[in-house]
Amino acid sequence: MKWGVLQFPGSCDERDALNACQLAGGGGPGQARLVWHEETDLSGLDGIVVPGGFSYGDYLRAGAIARFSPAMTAVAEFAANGGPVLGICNGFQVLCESGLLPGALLTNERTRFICRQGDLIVGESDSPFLAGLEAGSTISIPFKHQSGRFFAPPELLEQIESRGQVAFRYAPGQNPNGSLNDIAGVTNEAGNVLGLMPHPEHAVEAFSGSTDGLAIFQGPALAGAAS
Amino acid sequence: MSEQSPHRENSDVQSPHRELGLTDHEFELICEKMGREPNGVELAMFSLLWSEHCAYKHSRKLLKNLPTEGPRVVMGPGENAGAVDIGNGYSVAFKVESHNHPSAVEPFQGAATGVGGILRDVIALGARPIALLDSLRFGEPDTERTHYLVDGVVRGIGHYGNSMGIPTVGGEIYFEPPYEQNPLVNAMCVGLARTDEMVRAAAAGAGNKVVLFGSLTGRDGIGGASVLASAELDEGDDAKRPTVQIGDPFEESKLLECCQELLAEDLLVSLQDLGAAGLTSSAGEMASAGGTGIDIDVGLVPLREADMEPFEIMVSESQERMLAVVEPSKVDAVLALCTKWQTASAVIGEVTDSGTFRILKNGETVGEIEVEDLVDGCPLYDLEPEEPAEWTYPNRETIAADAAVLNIPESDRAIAVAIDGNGRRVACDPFQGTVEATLECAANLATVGAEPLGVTNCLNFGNPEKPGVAWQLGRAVEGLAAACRALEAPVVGGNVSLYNETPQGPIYPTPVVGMVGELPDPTRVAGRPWQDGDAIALIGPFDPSLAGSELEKQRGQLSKGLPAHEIAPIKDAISLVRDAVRTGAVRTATDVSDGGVVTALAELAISSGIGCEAGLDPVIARRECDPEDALFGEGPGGFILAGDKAELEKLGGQGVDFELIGQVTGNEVIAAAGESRVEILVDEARAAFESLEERIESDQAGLTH
Amino acid sequence: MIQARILIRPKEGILDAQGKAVEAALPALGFEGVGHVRVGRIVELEAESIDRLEELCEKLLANPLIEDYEIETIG
Amino acid sequence: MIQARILIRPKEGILDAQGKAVEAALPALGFEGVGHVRVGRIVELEAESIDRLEELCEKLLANPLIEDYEIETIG
Ligand SMILES: Nc1ncnc2c1ncn2[C@@H]1O[C@H](COP(=O)(O)OP(=O)(O)O)[C@@H](O)[C@H]1O
Ligand SMILES: [Mg+2]
Repeated sequence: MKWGVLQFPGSCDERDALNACQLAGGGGPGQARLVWHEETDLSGLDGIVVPGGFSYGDYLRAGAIARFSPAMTAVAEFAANGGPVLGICNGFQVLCESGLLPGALLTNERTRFICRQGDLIVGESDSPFLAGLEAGSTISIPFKHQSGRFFAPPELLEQIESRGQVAFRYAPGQNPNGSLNDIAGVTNEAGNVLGLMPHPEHAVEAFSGSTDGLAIFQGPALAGAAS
Repeated sequence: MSEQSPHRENSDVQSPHRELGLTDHEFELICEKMGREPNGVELAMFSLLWSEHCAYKHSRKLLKNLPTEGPRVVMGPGENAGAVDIGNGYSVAFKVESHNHPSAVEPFQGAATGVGGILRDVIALGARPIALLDSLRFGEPDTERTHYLVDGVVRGIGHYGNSMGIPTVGGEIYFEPPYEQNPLVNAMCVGLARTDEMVRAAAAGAGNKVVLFGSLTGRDGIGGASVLASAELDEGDDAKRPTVQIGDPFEESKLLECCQELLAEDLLVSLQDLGAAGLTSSAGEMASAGGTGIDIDVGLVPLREADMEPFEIMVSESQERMLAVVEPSKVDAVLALCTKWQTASAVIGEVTDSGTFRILKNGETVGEIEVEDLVDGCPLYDLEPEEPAEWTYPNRETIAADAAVLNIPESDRAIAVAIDGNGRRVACDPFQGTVEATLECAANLATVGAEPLGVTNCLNFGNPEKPGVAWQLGRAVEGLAAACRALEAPVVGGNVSLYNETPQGPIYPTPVVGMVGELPDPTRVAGRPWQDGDAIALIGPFDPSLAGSELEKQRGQLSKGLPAHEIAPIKDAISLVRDAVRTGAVRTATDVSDGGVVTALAELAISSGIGCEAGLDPVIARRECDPEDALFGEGPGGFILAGDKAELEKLGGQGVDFELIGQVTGNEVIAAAGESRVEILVDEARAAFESLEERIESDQAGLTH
Repeated sequence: MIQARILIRPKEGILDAQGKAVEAALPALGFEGVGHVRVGRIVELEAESIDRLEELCEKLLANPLIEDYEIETIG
Repeated sequence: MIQARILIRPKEGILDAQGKAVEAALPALGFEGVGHVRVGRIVELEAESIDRLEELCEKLLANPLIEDYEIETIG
């Protein structure tokens, strides 16, 4: 499985995402490459990561400018064709802004940047990214953001819930930002696009204290093998 | 904003050079060197490069005494940052820098641009920043001003670092009255570079092009030099001359990636960030370091505001800019990469062999100075030190941290970083206090199994023209030199911030020492919490005394002088602890610092949730000290270790003082010494510790960005 | 050339974290009798024509899911 | 009760990082002919009187060193 990791001006977690993709594939640099935001040719790639960071400085609104990049047009097409797309933190914001995922991310309830390790409960979504995770189980990965409060108007929220699009919830009592229904990550209806605020790519090596994030990157290959 | 003296001599008399902070003598010297009077552009340039901040007039002579060489040093003082080799083709670059005055004026932007500035110094070497540390000093925690400053500074540091994806991994913060009006904001950046891609700042090769890239140049930080503004600008136009710079981490993030790519493709001869005094200092210093001349055409500088005058362009301190020397054949490739990274760029001049710094405007010369006169011509002043007979500082709170560990898979090892400096102890005894700060850094590194590779420092002092401050500064540098020599840890860079005074008096003399070390195995760091039943040992030539201690401060009776200690046995203790941590013989290790043994025990208890019972009578017997000294006394050279008793006992009898003092147990911290006994519930200790956060919480909403 | 001023506000009913933060800070600063604080963005720009401003707002300046906008033009 | 609208903008000459980034992004989004973009904040609130609004701006809402503010009241 070959991954492409998008790089916008202002991205900053793309290297860790690259590393996570490579580890998920068993190591080796051939398994992932950076995709410059002006690129439009995603051929040869089997999965896309829209990484964290501060694309365009998060100016105006997090993700608002990056979603107009040529690469995002290509990603939309890639997603429409069923390709797995993972948005992490700023990447989640970009995917919401571009309409690939439902909802929006607002400034944390307490307006402050948060940064700590926390627990997520895996949802019931039918998504390739969850292929290696059991619904209801807990994973521990870093929370690190200032605009991570998931919001959707009531009807949309109801839809997201009823269609099983909630991929991750903050563990009880750990909602760090005021997200509705403790939502930490959602998928599109088809399940092939996943966005989440916390950072699985920072939890893939024993040194960092948790390797729980790796399963998310391993999911699509597992799902592919199973189908 | 540069950190020039806020207190200028003879500023009452109207005269441009005086208003710009040059003394009459300095102005005469300039005229003599030039053989004429400088014009406005030249005067502006001289005034900044001959300022304390750029010329190190009062500290350069002292700094010559620091040990700067060692087998692992890749870059030392004189470069944008220091760097040490960590093997496998990689080096670690690091530096600490102050942004005290700007943070006092506008805490959020002051601190943010301070972080931006230190990041650029590391980026300029070709390194990718991987961590930030900070060392902060404020007034007492309960005042409105402290709340305002802490809120702004902490958000400012976080904003800039977070937006670049660079974690703040450590630091220290003290609350003491002398910093009430003049807070200290020192930031340290650690970066990783491929040694063969690193680049120096020296210009070279007549005919090579000078490329400016990054943010547009605006009227930021022109401050003092605005006295040179042309007559058309009257009072009402003050708003056109902003002095507060705004940090733009987005721009810096692009700059970082751009620099990394430029160097990876080997497109640059040299690279330099623009800091204080903007183009003037960066271009001047590049030419000086390379022994070349340089031509800069201000007409070619990409501007944020159209109608800027040449002097404004030359001294603007707009943030997020870099200057590179590029071979002519590579210019197009450089500009193309800048465009790729959406950052403004332009060829603005050329390296020459004239030895002259020439300023042109659209081809016409508007200023001409010998590089040497500008960069090295400033008179260096001898200090007139005098030990004050009596000194007074208003007198209180500290929290401190051990070293942070960063894994470096690229070089197959890990590094550790620490930053320390206790101004109160330096005030008591500048030499001994600075020795202690340096030893504490090394001790912190030892607790994670790391060995020092190099040192950086920031010397925050008052007005060096005052004999008492001069004496403090001189003694502190001697202490730094002595400790670094003994530790065989070269000083590879640093920064000096003087004139930290307000009408209420000077700050505590505050040398802040930053240290980088290496360790073989990041999983063996003795940072784990202690466990029920562990034995506790006190190790090292720790000879506790209340002089300059936290307890003494609480009692408001700060003494003069600290007990002297030999460095060699302390170094032995540090080595023994480091080796014990590396072999995994101890579970938990911390050095004894602020608040003495009781505080060290309480901190370990808080972090693990388990109490302890300790008896300090062996300490009293060995040191012949009072119970209170044993409990709360401070001094260098002490470590608290915890772990398996048999393993700990092996550390005895190795030439380093060693006592078993107790064990881990229960939910109380109990320490007995002679007739004295301290008992506190772990939960109570934690509540007390955490209450600090509430005490410094701002009443403000933290709205502005 | 026209000058436009675009006001962007959090939609009614959405928790405005910044507005709340301001409200919470008011009593400590001694400001009684101030309430209903909402914080938004203002974007000022020059455009050749007004025609595409709405599109600009919908697409970039505001997120219609969470924000309302209002365009004022001068000149 | 009065309704106040406070417009807060970066001072003339002070770097407006947001405005600059938005302006730079516009051409790529197909918006030509738009320029001089400046981004600020708008704070709307209800107050019992107009008396202390200026003080409120100085102390909390704006940063007078780097921002200008303008108070408009309705009612
Ligand atoms: N206290 C110090 N100890 C060692 N080196 C120092 C000290 N202060 C300044 N230096 C060195 O002097 C040079 C100039 O410092 P500075 O003006 O802060 O550089 P820059 O303009 O790049 O920020 C640097 O190489 C710095 O490392
Ligand atoms: Mg520099």
